[in-house]
Amino acid sequence: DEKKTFVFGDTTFNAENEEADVNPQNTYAGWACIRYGIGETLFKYSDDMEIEPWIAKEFENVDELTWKITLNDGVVFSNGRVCDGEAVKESLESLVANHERAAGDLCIDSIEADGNTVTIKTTEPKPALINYLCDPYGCIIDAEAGITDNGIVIGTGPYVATDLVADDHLDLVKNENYWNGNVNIDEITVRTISDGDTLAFALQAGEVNAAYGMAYASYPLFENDDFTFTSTPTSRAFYAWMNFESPVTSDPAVREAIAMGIDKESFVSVLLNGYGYPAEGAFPDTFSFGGQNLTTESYNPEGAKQVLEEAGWVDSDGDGIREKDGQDLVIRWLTYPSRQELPLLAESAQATLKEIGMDVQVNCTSDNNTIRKDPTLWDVYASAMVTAPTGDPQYFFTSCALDSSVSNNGHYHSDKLEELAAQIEKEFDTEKRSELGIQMQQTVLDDHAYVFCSHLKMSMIMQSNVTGLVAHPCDYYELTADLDIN
Amino acid sequence: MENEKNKVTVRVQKIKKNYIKQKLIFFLILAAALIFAAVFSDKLCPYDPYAQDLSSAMQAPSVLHPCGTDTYGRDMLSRVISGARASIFSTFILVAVISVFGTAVGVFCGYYGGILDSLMMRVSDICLAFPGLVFAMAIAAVLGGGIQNAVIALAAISWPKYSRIARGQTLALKNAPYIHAAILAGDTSGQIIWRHVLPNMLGPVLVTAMLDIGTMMMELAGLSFLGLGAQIPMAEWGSMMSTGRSMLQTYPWVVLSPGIAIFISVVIFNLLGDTVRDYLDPKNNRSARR
Amino acid sequence: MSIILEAEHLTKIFTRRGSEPLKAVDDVSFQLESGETLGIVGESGSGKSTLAKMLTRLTDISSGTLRVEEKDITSLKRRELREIYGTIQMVFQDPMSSFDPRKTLGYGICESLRNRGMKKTEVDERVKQTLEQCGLSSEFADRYPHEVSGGQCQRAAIARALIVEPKILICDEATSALDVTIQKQIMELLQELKEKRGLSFIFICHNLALVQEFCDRVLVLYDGKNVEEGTTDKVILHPQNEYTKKLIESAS
Amino acid sequence: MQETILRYDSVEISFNGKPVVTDISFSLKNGEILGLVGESGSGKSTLMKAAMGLLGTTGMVTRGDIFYREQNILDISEKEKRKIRGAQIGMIFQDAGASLCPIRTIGEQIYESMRAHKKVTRAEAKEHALDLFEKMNFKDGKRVWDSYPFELSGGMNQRAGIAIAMLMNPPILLADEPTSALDVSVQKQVLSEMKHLRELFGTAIMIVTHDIGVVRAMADKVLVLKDGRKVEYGRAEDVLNHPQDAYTQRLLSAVPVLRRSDHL
Amino acid sequence: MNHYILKRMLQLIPILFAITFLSYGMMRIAGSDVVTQKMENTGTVVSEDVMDAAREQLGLDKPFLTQYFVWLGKLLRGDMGNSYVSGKPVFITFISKLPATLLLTIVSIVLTLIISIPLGVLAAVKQNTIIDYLIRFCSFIGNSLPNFFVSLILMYFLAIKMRWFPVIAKDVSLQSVAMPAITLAIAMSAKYLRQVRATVLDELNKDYVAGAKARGVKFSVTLWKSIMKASLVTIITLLMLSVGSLLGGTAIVESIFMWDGVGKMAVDAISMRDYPIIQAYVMWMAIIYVVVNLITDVSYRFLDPRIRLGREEA
Ligand SMILES: Nc1ncnc2c1ncn2[C@@H]1O[C@H](COP(=O)(O)OP(=O)(O)OP(=O)(O)O)[C@@H](O)[C@H]1O
Ligand SMILES: Nc1ncnc2c1ncn2[C@@H]1O[C@H](COP(=O)(O)OP(=O)(O)OP(=O)(O)O)[C@@H](O)[C@H]1O
Ligand SMILES: [Mg+2]
Ligand SMILES: [Mg+2]
Repeated sequence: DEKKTFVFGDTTFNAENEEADVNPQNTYAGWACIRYGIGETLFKYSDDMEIEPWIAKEFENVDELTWKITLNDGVVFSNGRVCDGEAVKESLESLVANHERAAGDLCIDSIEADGNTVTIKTTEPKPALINYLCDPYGCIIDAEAGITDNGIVIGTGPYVATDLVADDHLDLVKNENYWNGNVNIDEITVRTISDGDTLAFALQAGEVNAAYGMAYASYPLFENDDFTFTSTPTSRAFYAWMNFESPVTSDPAVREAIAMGIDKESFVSVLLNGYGYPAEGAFPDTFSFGGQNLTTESYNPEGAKQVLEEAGWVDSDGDGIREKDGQDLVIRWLTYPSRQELPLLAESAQATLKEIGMDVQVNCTSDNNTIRKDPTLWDVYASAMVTAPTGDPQYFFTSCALDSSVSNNGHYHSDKLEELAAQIEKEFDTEKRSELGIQMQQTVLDDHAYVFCSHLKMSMIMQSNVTGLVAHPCDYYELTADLDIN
Repeated sequence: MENEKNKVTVRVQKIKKNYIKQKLIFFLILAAALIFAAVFSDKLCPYDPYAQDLSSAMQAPSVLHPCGTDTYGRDMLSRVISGARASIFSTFILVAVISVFGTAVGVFCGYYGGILDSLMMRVSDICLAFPGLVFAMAIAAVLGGGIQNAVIALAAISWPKYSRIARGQTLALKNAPYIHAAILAGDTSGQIIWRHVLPNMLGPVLVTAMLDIGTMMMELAGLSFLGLGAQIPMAEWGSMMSTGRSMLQTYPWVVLSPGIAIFISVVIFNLLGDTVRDYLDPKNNRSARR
Repeated sequence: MSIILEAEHLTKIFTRRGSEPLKAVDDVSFQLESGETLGIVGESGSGKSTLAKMLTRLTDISSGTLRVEEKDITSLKRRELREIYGTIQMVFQDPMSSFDPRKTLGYGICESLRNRGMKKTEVDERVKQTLEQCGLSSEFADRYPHEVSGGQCQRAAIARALIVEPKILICDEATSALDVTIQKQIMELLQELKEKRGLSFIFICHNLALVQEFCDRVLVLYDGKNVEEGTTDKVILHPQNEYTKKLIESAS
Repeated sequence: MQETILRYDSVEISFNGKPVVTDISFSLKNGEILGLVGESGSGKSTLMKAAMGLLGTTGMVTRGDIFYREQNILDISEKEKRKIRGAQIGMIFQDAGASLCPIRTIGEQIYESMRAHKKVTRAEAKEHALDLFEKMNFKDGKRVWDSYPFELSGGMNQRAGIAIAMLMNPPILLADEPTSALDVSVQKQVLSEMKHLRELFGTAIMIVTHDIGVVRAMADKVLVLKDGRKVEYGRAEDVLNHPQDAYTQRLLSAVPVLRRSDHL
Repeated sequence: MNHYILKRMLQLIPILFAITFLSYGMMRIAGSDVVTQKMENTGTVVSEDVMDAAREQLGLDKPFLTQYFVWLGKLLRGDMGNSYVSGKPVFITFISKLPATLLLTIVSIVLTLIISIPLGVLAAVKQNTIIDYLIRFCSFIGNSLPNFFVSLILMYFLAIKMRWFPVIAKDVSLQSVAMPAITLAIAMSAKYLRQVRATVLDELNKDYVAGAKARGVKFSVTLWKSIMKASLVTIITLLMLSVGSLLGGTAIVESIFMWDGVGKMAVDAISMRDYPIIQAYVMWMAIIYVVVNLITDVSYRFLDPRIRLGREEA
């Protein structure tokens, strides 16, 4: 019978996003490998962000440094090669050799393969090793078959890449040898469409069957029977960093006032068209260490005014802007345009903070990374970041909030946080790690070091005849064997 | 024959009156009105163009909000009026700077010639051959985004047009008998340029400048699209259109209001330019003034 | 009588890209005595205007020497020439285009006086005086070139040249753009000036009849060269050169 | 008695409603040469353009009629006017060179003009033209045919323009200062060729000139204009030798005359 | 002629030198580099050491002048380097994308001609009539719509409502190029239409038009044979001058219509600070600009006999 073809439009699949191809060993291209069903990792996340088996059946933490992983039987690569322990070993070894970030995360000392089991030894205790292996770079590929010039790899997923032009398109066909069920769609084209409006038109015209990454303002076009939405909260958070070296934001009252002066609810419901979640902490409620466990300020302009008043910030010259010691309460708000939510956040924060007497001056530039290294140039830095790419709370803090963090450009320091960080470093028990994660979030919230505004609601829109395309909280899994067109 | 002479045929000539002066005044008034609106935009706005009210976001045009409201619940009419300042002023300043600078360079090169002339013409070649977009983006990257920097970027690549016009005109005027007469009257070169060359080439430059106002508005809008235009939350027509473009189908007034504003001002300045050209055209003048 | 202007071996070469250099004026020498009128005739393109521009240094001299009142002005700078322009002045071929279309006639006429730092009231008085001398009422000072007739415009041009009270006046086909009645008026004006002020003229013209009536001596240019020179009667009535003969033959 | 071929009847011409020529009547017979003189701006060119329908959008004959062989040529359709222009009434412009398109060869334009009125091949047209060129004393007719206007001198262009007008052999030729751009020697040739034309084909010629000498040499009749009005109209000898009007007298006395001998 | 072309080509060298140096310099003072840029886009954090290592590998740690001359030296040996982002050879990347942009440019120029010449001539011939006003009004509309907006409108009507063209270009074909080309052509036609009108009006006022009329030549013949030919020189000048800005200005349209050309490539490269690609783009654009200008000058010689046969004016 007729071939089933499927076209997927994506605004983010491009070299700029470090997804020039589908080779998991090339920076972030693993995201494309796993999203488009070419590669699979040893374990995956469930909808509750719990570890689940995938290529691997189970793991055993033999000791602090040794992990034994047992693979499922009958897993084969799309080229027919059996994916056994040896193949996994080859894949991981080549990963560690080629991918610096992976090498740093995994700290692998040695790998041994024996039939369907793989034993990994790490150089230091790595409580989150299995989580790291779920990162898209962990896609198991046939290292023997190698990588083509344009970055195509052989994986175990339901689809096989046949053609790839960076920033333009990726062609996939059904993996006839798929080990884990029946694949419904015969051919898939993933089109990179960098302009959200073009994508919206293409979806309207029926040129793409499903789309990811449109402007929120286009969503109402599809809120009808012809289209279906699939949405889920993710750990991508939009949040503001405070600069502790700035004379203004080093004042705790100012930070508290900012936290109270941002209207997260309205931001999400109006500006994001409801496609987002107001954030409490760094992680969404789907995580066991999510925001439901935290206490933080809600939108309270009157309260914010009072806090400022008490700290001596008063508007004495009647221009609507408060001042203290002759200095105006000016907030230099640094952000960047490549995430459409950030300018929206900046503009709305600007208005709500104005009401409590702050003059927010927005600098929205793609050059933000250079600027934020110089703490004299900004007061608040609003950015978007995947806070728990591995489903674990530690990553966020080690990368941003500690003395040793590379990105701690606001020079935030908390003795308490340092102590908790030291604990989580050594903690292997998942529940205890969660607990520590909650304490750490509460610590930074109490210091008002960050204001977490919202979490991304990852949404895909499809023609109503598409089934099996479901948004996943970790953002990794998009095109699966379940995908079908009726 | 004799009889026929008595019956003289009389034909009535339909006189097409040349309303150039009236037209010129009319468009000058319209342009003045636009500039007035730009200068006094604060006073003319029915609402604060920056006051957000998320609860009344995306309202369709109504009596309260004749142009509707935007995503932030800001009154579009007020934003369009207040956008006149940024849009019209920035294009005005831009066009003024490039036309004055470009003309100065062109006159200088054309009048004195020599090495300096060849050198400046090479420089303008380079500016013309340099992809404008790269230039604009590089400037934006060096100086940061924002309307001023977009204006700087556009200025840097647009001046050669004027210097070419001015140079050509100067070369043509340089040998006019009245320039020779001025030399005999003992004018210095500076006096000749100031008294005779500049006034006589003003026409083409002025007309190009008028037409450029529309072009530059478009260019600024294009830069806004690339994220190099006005900064948040400044109301500027180009960036309003660019940020509102996703709402074309859902909330069309958000993108159409600034669009219409651009259209109206482009039309006014274009027509003004055309009329100025007609007015300066000696063919029209002779009959009009005699 | 003294020699007021002396040209020795004047040559003008135009070089053009991609073609042979052109000798527009080729080794022309002559002298002009004060109070004398020298006619220059020749067919179109023979270098008459170029010679006139060389004499006023509006174009550079390729080689030769030019002296005005015994002063060598061959290679003076533009700035140094300003003084000479008090002695030597010129009336251009086409009166309309010799006035800036955007300035009044008065502006053009008084420009030289203003440049010499004369006071405004004094300037106005002089402009009025000179205009009247040239047969125009003072209200013409406020008119623009396109608002006056060709004859009026040419008179204003003469007024402009005379206002600095020069000793030499070069007229480059000053009447050929005008019709005969106006031409006659202007000739009468020039004649009057010659008699009253003792002005020296260089009178470029292709109308031999006018030359005959007005000039003391004639110089015939052909292809940039001075082919014949002598008193008017001698040249016109008894031409020696072949070309001169042909010219006179066809003129009658 | 020769046939009257062109007749102006109480003509008034206005630009933008302002009359610049008023109440002019005269007629032109077969083979007759009419000299039109008067100060500049008196309406000489305008009179000619009126017959050709070249007054532009602002000008119009507001009173009177112009007859070509009893046909009123003011009130006919543009298509019929086109048939008359060139073929019946030819015109030579003051600056004939400028009336040629600068970027097409003389030959192309001659051929184009002839084609507008009759079926001729390029070769026939060329043959015809070269023939006339020769008569007009062009040294190298073939070269002229293949030349662009800018490749010819002003005098050559003028002659080419005259040649094009005469090629169609129109019964009437309107010549607006045809020789004032020319050297005196070339001037002579052109005028004699025009005279020759009249002798050969009986062409009627209306010629505008400032040069009274030309009028004296060529014209049968003279019309003197001033400020758009007729000052004097009559046989050439009468007008030139016994001018009645003060203006004509002034005009004639202003003409400088070259003395060829020592006696006055 | 050959001599002339050779001379023009030699003039290109200093221009290229200046332009590449300028762009190198500007990109350098623009701060940030490909390494930081990459990091930011992925929203993750990498240690300073790793970034420095990456910089060293790309030679970004060397002084600016050294970098430029290394690049220049390689270029002279025919090596344009590899993209910092994709790692692929710049030359191949560029050449593979150039045809798409050239097609887009050419089609939009042809469209511009098809629209602007007849309308411009019509408006001139019917000066100050309702037709003239109508045409000019349309040109104002075309002049006041930013091209990103025109693309949206076209997509909405031609692709969604009419279904004539696909929203996204699937291949480099005429059907796919239609909408981006129309977008570019609309703005250009609006401009050129007015230029054509002005030029034709100028020509109409010349004496030779009256001359032809006096000879009984049909107006349409004069219009097409003389007036158009004379106007063509001006029109070609305008068009050729705009090829430069067009080649650079396709970026927005290219990225909206997913037209995989060099404009889009350049925008991406600039935001990523991918110096080798930017350099190649700047250099090629300059070459194309100069070559196009040369072609223009040469084509004058064919169109205008005054230039072909006559001497240049002094
Ligand atoms: N600026 C110039 N550059 C090149 N050639 C020139 C220039 N000016 C004049 N010529 C040439 O020099 C020659 C003499 O020109 P000039 O104007 O002096 O002639 P003329 O005798 O005044 O003629 P006419 O009676 O037509 O005014 C001509 O061949 C002309 O083409
Ligand atoms: N298109 C026009 N619009 C308005 N007035 C015009 C137009 N053409 C000519 N005139 C006027 O008509 C009058 C007669 O002009 P015309 O050209 O016929 O004079 P002319 O006798 O030929 O003069 P010349 O000897 O200078 O050629 C002049 O006053 C002129 O200003
Ligand atoms: Mg001359
Ligand atoms: Mg005339």
